Amino acid sequence: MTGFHLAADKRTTLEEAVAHVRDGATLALGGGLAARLPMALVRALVRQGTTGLRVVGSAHSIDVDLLVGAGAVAVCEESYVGFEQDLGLAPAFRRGAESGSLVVRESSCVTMLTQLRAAEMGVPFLPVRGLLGTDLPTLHPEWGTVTCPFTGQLLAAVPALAPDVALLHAPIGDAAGNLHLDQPYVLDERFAHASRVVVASVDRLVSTAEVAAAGVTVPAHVVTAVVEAPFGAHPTSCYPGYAYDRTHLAEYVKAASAGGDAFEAYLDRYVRVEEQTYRDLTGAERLTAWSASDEQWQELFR
Amino acid sequence: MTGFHLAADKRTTLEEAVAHVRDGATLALGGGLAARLPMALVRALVRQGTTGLRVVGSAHSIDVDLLVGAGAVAVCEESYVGFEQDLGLAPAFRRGAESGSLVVRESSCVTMLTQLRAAEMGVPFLPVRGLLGTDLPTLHPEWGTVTCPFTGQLLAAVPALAPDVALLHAPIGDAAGNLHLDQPYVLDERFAHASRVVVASVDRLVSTAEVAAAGVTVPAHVVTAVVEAPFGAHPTSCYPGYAYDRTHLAEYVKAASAGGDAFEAYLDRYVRVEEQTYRDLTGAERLTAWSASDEQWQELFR
Amino acid sequence: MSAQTDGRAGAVRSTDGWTLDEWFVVALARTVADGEVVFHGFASPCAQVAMHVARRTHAPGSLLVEGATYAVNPEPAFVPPTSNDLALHRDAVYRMRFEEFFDAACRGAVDRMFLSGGQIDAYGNTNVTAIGGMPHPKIKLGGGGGGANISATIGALTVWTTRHGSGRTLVETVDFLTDLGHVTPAGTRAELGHTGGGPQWLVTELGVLDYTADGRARLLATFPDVTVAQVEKATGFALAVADDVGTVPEPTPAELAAVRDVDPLGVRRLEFGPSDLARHFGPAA
Amino acid sequence: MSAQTDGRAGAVRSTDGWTLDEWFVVALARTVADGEVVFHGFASPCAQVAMHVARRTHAPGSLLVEGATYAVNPEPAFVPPTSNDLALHRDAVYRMRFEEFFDAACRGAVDRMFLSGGQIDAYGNTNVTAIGGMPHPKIKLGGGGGGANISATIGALTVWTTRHGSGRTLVETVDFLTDLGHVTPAGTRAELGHTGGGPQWLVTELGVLDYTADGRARLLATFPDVTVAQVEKATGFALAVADDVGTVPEPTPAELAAVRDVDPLGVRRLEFGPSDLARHFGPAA
Repeated sequence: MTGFHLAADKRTTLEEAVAHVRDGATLALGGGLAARLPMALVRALVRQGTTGLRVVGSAHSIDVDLLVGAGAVAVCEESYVGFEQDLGLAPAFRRGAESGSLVVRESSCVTMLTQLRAAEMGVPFLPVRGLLGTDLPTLHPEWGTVTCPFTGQLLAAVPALAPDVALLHAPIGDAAGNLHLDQPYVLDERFAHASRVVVASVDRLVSTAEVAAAGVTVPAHVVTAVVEAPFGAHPTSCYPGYAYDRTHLAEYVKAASAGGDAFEAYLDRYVRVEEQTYRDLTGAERLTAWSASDEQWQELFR
Repeated sequence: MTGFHLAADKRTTLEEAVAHVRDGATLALGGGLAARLPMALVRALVRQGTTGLRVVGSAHSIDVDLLVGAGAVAVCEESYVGFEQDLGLAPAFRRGAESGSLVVRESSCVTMLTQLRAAEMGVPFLPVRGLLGTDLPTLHPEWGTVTCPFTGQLLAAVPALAPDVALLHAPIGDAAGNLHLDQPYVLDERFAHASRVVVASVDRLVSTAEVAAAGVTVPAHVVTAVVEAPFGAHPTSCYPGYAYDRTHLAEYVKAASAGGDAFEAYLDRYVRVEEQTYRDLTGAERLTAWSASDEQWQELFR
Repeated sequence: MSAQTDGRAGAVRSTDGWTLDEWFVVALARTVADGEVVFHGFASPCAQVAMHVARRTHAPGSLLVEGATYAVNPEPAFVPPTSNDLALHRDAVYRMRFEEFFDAACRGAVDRMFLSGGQIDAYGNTNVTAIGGMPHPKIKLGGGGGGANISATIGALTVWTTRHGSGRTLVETVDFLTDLGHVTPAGTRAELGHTGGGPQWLVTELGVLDYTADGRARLLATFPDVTVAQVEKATGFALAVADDVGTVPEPTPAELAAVRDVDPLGVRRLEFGPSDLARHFGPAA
Repeated sequence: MSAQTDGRAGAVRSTDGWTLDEWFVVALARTVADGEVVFHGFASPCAQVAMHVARRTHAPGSLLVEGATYAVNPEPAFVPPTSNDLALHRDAVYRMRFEEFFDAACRGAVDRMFLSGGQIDAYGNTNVTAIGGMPHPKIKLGGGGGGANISATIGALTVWTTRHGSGRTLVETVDFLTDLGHVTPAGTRAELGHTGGGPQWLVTELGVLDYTADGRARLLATFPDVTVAQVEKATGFALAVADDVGTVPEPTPAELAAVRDVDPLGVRRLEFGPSDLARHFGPAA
């Protein structure tokens, strides 16, 4: 499905990195919920003006919502998009789905995992538990069923899914693309092995020895390009560096809920700018305080 | 397929540990080739007088050969049994296969992996690449084929395989059964999750904090019993503790090749004794010298 | 309500009162049996807190998989309002990989999952995808996570909602069937080949329900400020009612202390509307 | 032969001679193209040494997966006589998991694998299971590891044997077909749906062969002490012979130095019989 990427130095800029994402591509976004989302890359993608994406993955939030709001997404195939009980439904995603401008082919975590595993294992399909009796298959003409050749049991079956590009964010990585992640890895490992192109941003580019000492989670040979982007997951968390920015996320949700000019103003202020400007505006540095004490950590969530 | 094992203290003796292995059981052996094989448990199994085993796994050596020689095995379903170019074919395994006393249903690494994955994933079968056109399926009436519901392609298919018991060896573990392994893990992780019962021996029983600091490879909740057995992988290696005992392996191969009284004498001297006696007889301590220098390491292989 | 403490953080005297959100979490916690392997999904603060309460009270031998981090038996100092946060890993010796948890759930090694939904029918089928159905939703909900797979295979489900009283949550027919109850339009679990046991408990802000042999929700107990008639009125399907409907057993001081200790930020309260947050019980009420 | 060195361990002067085992490994190494992802299985000392020689000479950009440890691009100080040994991880930044490697091989991300066999037919099908076939083997060999799967999917195969001269290795029909060549009794690779390219090179202690368009082995070059007639006599199938059969190109000093540096224990020699170990070439012969 995918060959390895053997260049020794894969460092590049955000702009060049997201040039791997063509209009209409199937795009996997790393991280999960409001943790370790590849937000600097997502913002660069919005600046690039990409359209027609099919985004695939498990449970996501501002990454997908921002891309939908910016008009980059044609089809959404995640298992969840939202801000949990904290900030509620995903405004742009919801508006797109309800207006019909966004096609939502909702998936489920195990089903997405199984499709990626099929690509990773080099088989055209895999059987998967569940799904039968639910309405999810009505959104997926490409799914089917298979009869177990041994037990005769009918099971759901799904085709292999190899994303064109995966965007991942890691706390540290080296020039060759070796990445260290902290758990949970969510689907990042599977995206890395199943996707044709893997573009990674890292909070800090470090020596190979430093990544090796921390433990290589995603090996260089599956990574196509790597970009240093400090606070590159902000406003989502990327521990051990920084926590979730509840204030900024609330500001985003408010703008996205209002839509129109308010959303454009958000884009102008935070997305259509240099990342350095974004970091300064959001005061992302303050989120490193989580590690000082449990009290300071809790304060970030109040 | 398998429930978790939640007891807080799973420490036991070699004898009680192998009592989990009933005559006729499907048995998975951890480690690979001549590294990290669960030899103390295998020796205890021979002492127990178990018979009729179906052994399953990838590439193995003295573990399988000793069990075959001792009459414990009815069916062998490994991808390789031997001592590589160093000490050659596996004597007891070979004799069993050639005499017809042992049924060899040879498997292959990916096929075995796929069958374990099916059990782990809770599906009754999985498709797998290759096999078609080879003669391996002639040894496996339980394998079959499946047509991809999407591409129409015919693929090999194999049923889920959940071993009754897996025997694993780890350098360190805690009383609850958390195990740390060094790479390569071979199939140990898959055995741990796919098997009904997992019995582990460890060179050193340590605190939970020490295992956690090293990294938990196999979590306590899939482990049924744990036994402290210093040099428990000997005469195979268990780094970082000790290297491969080429001298002892050669002695084994010589005895197994001769068979009859010579093999019985090996069993009497090394297997039908206390593990402490075995360690003293084999001088296993000297194998820790590998870490002193590359020169001393090389000397162990001359 | 301001919880009076006896000097130790989170501990309460038995003479204190308690709020509905606390009691609700305790009722959820009691659906966990000791020795079970239990899991909640994301966006589930009440279930999240309840699992820790169970482990700290009557179910110390349960194995808790912290949803979205897959950390095993962590001891968080607080529950943050987002489910994939390092705060939830605290003191966990092991964190499952994503696929490791879901494989375990698919093969039947997980005993209980907590599930909620924007709509829930009599059989415990839930809709977390879209009010008004797809592809033309009236309200697009977040989505079901892994529920469409593992609701089929996990040993037992505790279903909950904090919006029973709205009259729009317990419905005759879900607009979209995301997670599996006992009987779907395509057949029963057995007919569909699903290995899990399905919904066992339904806990709502009005009361506690179980499921009859034919797989339909049955009212067992109400909170003391709720009548059976109110529950029936709020329920969109013909509701089975036990012969001896009682009151939900009161929380013990230990249970209340556990709720308050686990959840100092009160994330459980995010699931309730203002009128339910105002419900107060007990001696100090 | 005792290698003269110029003072640096493993380096040799161009006036030194070399042995067949060294030359054989060099010939194997040359089948690796720069930039390829290459793998050997266990019980394969010659292939194991050859991959490191390739990386240290003409193919520095290849990615080497050290068989049975799955370590990526290690720099071992020596090659031990067993394939799953920590000595083979040296300086590797990354070690694949077992399933990670095999998945990559199955999906086509691995470009080349080295394969041997007790029997090899004209199409490169190999038997590493049993002389005399199964279930009644005359000689039960060790078994095929993962070859029955990944010989179907890996980009190209380098097949080798050090027992061509026995007359019993290159055979008309393998007694048991363990690993896939170009054409099997059940059909071609294309007919069977296999995605890999199959055997590309066959290196033996007599010479170097490639494969014709119809998938049969063809002699390209012999070692200088071997005639074409000897090769034909030792081959159990009708052997295609290239129009311009030459001599296997001599090893360079750098290649010989790499062989000796990588393999100070001489594990490559374990694959050869005494008469082949005595074969010596070059100026000092």
